[in-house]
Amino acid sequence: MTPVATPFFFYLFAGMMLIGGILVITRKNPVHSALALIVTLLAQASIYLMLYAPFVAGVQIILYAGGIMVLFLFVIMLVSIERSMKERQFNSQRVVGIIAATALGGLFIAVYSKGKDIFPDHAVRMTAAEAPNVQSVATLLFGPYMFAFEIASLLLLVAIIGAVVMAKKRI
Amino acid sequence: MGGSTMDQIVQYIQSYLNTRGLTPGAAGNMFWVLVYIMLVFLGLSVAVIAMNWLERKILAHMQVRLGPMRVGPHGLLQPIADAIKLLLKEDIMPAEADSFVFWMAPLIVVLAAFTVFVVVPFGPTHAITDMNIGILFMLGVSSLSVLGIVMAGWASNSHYPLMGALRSSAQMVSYEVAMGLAVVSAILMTSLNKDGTGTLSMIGIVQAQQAQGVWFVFKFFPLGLIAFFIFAVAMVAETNRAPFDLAEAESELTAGFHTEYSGFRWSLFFLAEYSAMIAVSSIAVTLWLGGWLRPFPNLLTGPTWDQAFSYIPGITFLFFAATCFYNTVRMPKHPLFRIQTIGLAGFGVVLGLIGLMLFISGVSMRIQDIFWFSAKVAGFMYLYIWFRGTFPRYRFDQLMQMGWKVLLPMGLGVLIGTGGMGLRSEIWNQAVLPFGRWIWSLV
Amino acid sequence: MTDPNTTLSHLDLADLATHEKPFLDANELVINMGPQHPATHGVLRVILRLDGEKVLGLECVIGYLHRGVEKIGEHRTYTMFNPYVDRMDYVAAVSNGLGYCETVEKLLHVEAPPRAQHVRVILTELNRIASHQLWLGTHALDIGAITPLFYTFRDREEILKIYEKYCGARLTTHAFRIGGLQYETYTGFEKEVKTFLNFFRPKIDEYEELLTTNRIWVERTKNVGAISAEDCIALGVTGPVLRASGVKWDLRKAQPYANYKNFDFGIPTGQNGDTYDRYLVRMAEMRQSVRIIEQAVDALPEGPIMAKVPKVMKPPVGEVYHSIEAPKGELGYFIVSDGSTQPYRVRVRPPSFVNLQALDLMCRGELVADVIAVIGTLDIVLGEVDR
Amino acid sequence: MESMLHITTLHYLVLGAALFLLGVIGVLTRRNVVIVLMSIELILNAVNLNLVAFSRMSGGLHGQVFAIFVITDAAAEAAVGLGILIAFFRNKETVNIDEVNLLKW
Repeated sequence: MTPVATPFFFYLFAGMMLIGGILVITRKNPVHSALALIVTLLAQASIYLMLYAPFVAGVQIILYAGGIMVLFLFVIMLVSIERSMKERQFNSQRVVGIIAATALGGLFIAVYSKGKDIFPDHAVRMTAAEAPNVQSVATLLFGPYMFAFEIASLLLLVAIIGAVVMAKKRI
Repeated sequence: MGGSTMDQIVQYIQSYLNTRGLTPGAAGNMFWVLVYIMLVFLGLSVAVIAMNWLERKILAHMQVRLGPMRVGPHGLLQPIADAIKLLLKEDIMPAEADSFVFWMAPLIVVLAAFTVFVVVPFGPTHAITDMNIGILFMLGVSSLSVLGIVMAGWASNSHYPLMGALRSSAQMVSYEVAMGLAVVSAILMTSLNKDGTGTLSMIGIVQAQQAQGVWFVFKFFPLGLIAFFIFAVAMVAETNRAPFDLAEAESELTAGFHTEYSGFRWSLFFLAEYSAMIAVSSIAVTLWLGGWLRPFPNLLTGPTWDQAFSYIPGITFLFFAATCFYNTVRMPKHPLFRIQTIGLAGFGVVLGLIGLMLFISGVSMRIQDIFWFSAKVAGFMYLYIWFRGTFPRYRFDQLMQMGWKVLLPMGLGVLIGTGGMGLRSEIWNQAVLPFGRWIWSLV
Repeated sequence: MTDPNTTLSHLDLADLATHEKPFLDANELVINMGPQHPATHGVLRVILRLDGEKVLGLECVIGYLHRGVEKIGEHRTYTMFNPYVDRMDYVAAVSNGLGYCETVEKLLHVEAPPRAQHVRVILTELNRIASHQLWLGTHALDIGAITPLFYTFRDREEILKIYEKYCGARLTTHAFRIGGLQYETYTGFEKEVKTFLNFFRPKIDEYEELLTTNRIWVERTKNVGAISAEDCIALGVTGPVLRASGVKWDLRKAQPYANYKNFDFGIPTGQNGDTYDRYLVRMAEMRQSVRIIEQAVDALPEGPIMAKVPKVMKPPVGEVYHSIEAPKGELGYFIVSDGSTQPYRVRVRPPSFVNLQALDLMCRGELVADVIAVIGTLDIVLGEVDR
Repeated sequence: MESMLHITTLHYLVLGAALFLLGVIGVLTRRNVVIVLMSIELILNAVNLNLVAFSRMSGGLHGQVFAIFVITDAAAEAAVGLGILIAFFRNKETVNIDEVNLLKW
């Protein structure tokens, strides 16, 4: 089950991701931003599939697109967005911010152009990732990364309690 | 040159037929993938139309009335008449609506509802493709439909749809948790084999049931049954059907998130609702009811039983045909009913011919899997209609309570119980016995 | 979210301004339910102030079905006005007619003959059953159970058939006349009523089987829209709503009219005054009505059906108030006569209108879905509320 | 042109970097808290993309496991962030991040 037409799909999904990302940070209406972000996330899930990471792709769809983004949309509907849409959208440090981001981009370009030789030149290697992905990930997750896994569950518990405490009117 | 290209194409098409036991997606044959997609889409559309008619008729008979009787014999053409009506209706968009989001919402819902059928296994090879993450993909994509619902509610720029959307999204997100736990306990059961690895692949799950010789609903009785029950409740909530149809509670929110939709767009929501029902029922059938396996595949083995069970699809269709002929005879003998009578008889003849075709041994062997799968799904569809005819509607807080305080703890309990039952010999040998010996040594 | 106030008229805005707004609570949402809404039983308009789904308060806007029935009464003779009262509570038209006829009879100092009284009781109690059936069906439909509606309509049809045979009309029957009845009962009337009773008794069990122990139904109705007996009395709420709160008040027993004092029947009451109790009370009332009808049919006397009433009615100068126990509560008529052929003033005390005033009290703190349940349980008919 | 048609790890890294930059620009310039939170999601996704690409390059699955941890983290972050947002909105009736300055000296 090798991916077909890899370059075509890579550029298609990369384009979707970038256009989605640009829309996220430029739209006035947060709902539109959220929808653009969903496009980005789904395109990224497809790219995960191309990278032989089906389990991550599945988690991306079910958790990010189906869970976190619904939470975002939910909150956007709870808070009134009418007023914020009429206001100025970018803050006063926007020029500085864009300059800093450009500098960071320059850094990226410098690093990648200097160090492109250390990455494999042609198509990425065929690896053990061909083996049933879910089982291998699970072996890692519940083997070497067991402690991290438990910490993550603790983090989620803390987040649940934190969110409830924060959002509830009266406890 | 042209001839050889033709040959190549023919060879490409035929090459799939030689790959035994692979789905077209797994074999990587684009032609057959497209054919399967067309077939699934066609079958699904027919199923939705049939479901529309059946729901009206069954519900009507539960409620001491007749249901549609005018369009075609016994209202058989009513869904088609409705479809034509919906297509011809004016497509209204509220003036203040966010037109792009309003336009996108039904598409997303329909896409999510149809995309899940990519991995539904109608038979060991009768699936569009078999994914390593099959069940995860199904749950993930079906959870995307909530986005469409939220978008529809928000874009309508009206209070009732907004409240419907909020209700619906909260409901679907919270019932997904219980649903996921139930699914995980079934997946855990697939790993109870020699090498101890389970699978998320839909086909793999059914094959695990075949290998273990038991439908998961009966495994570790009553654990499998409880997990199945949790899933059955959660799936009704997930598809916003009665008694969990708060999102479109007619008496409270007029029509919930699709209040402002009309005509074709509304019919897309309708289509999505019914195909989502079929989709979640397929998950339930695959996970707990043995998917495409015929009843008692391990108990009643042998060629005789195989032969006997292969007749059942044909017999079923012949029974339907006989019902049609019986009702043809019962039709009023009035000139006005002549066309309807002929139509009903014709329908019966078509059903009978299909039934006779199913007795051809090659066809019946191929069609059996699909028949058993569809029959099980049809059982769930009847359950949906039955619920709708029987139950009042839950209130929102009660619904949430049910999801978080009843189903979720139950799901966790079943998950732990399944794990414990699966590892019972290890637990006994490595934990209970050493502990007992330690206690014994202390004494 | 748009500004919630844009949907309201200036009148409502002024009204809303008087409500105290919680400090810095941006979550208050005002939504408009009706007059075109599937669950408001006609053209009731309810303006709900919500916090999320919780009801902070509500206001009923009525008058969409106002036809000036009381004013019409001042320009018709006593006889001519009789059919108009059927149009108020159109699902219990017979009870309305009974109330009006008895009021005018009181004014004229005539009394209907015993046979007429008996037939009146039979028809009125049948009407009570029909009204409760319609209430049950729509109430269950509001809560989401669609099937009981068809069951109740199937059985209500039998009652309407009896009406049709008796007086030719099914809904707005105009069954009674001042001083008695116009028509003698048709042949086989008693037998048909008895057949109906035998047919209907198991049907009540059927309804109860569908709902009474249904978990979802109980959860949806128990402790929903509870109202105390004191509040009921303070607001003037009557009928099953009052009885469900534990007050044993039924005009058929308290101030017997027609010849109800000759019949043996109980007054079902509840304890909690919640929606479930009101449901139980109404179900029990149907059983009691069956009992009354049975006794009345068995003891149906022979004799005239019309008292001596002048062709041109000119009641003596004076005023009279008479009330009966309609299916929905106390239905009262206040008629002032100036000695002419037309009443000087007709005032109707409709049970639905008074009961509706309790809606705000019953709904505060409940959820939106409960508002629907409470509107259903109050059993209002907008024709009667708006008159 | 040849390099355009062979998708190497570098392609994924450049894509990740671009997404990261978009996220940074969003965080630094937008005033709406919701969109700032979404930009943070963009940044986390860019990181995830790199992790998975590296995992593909090195042949192991450790990168994918890390990506799963990052997604978990993102879920926790979104929940708490949106909780804070709701509390903030309830107090100030705005979603403007410039007005979150109670702790500013």
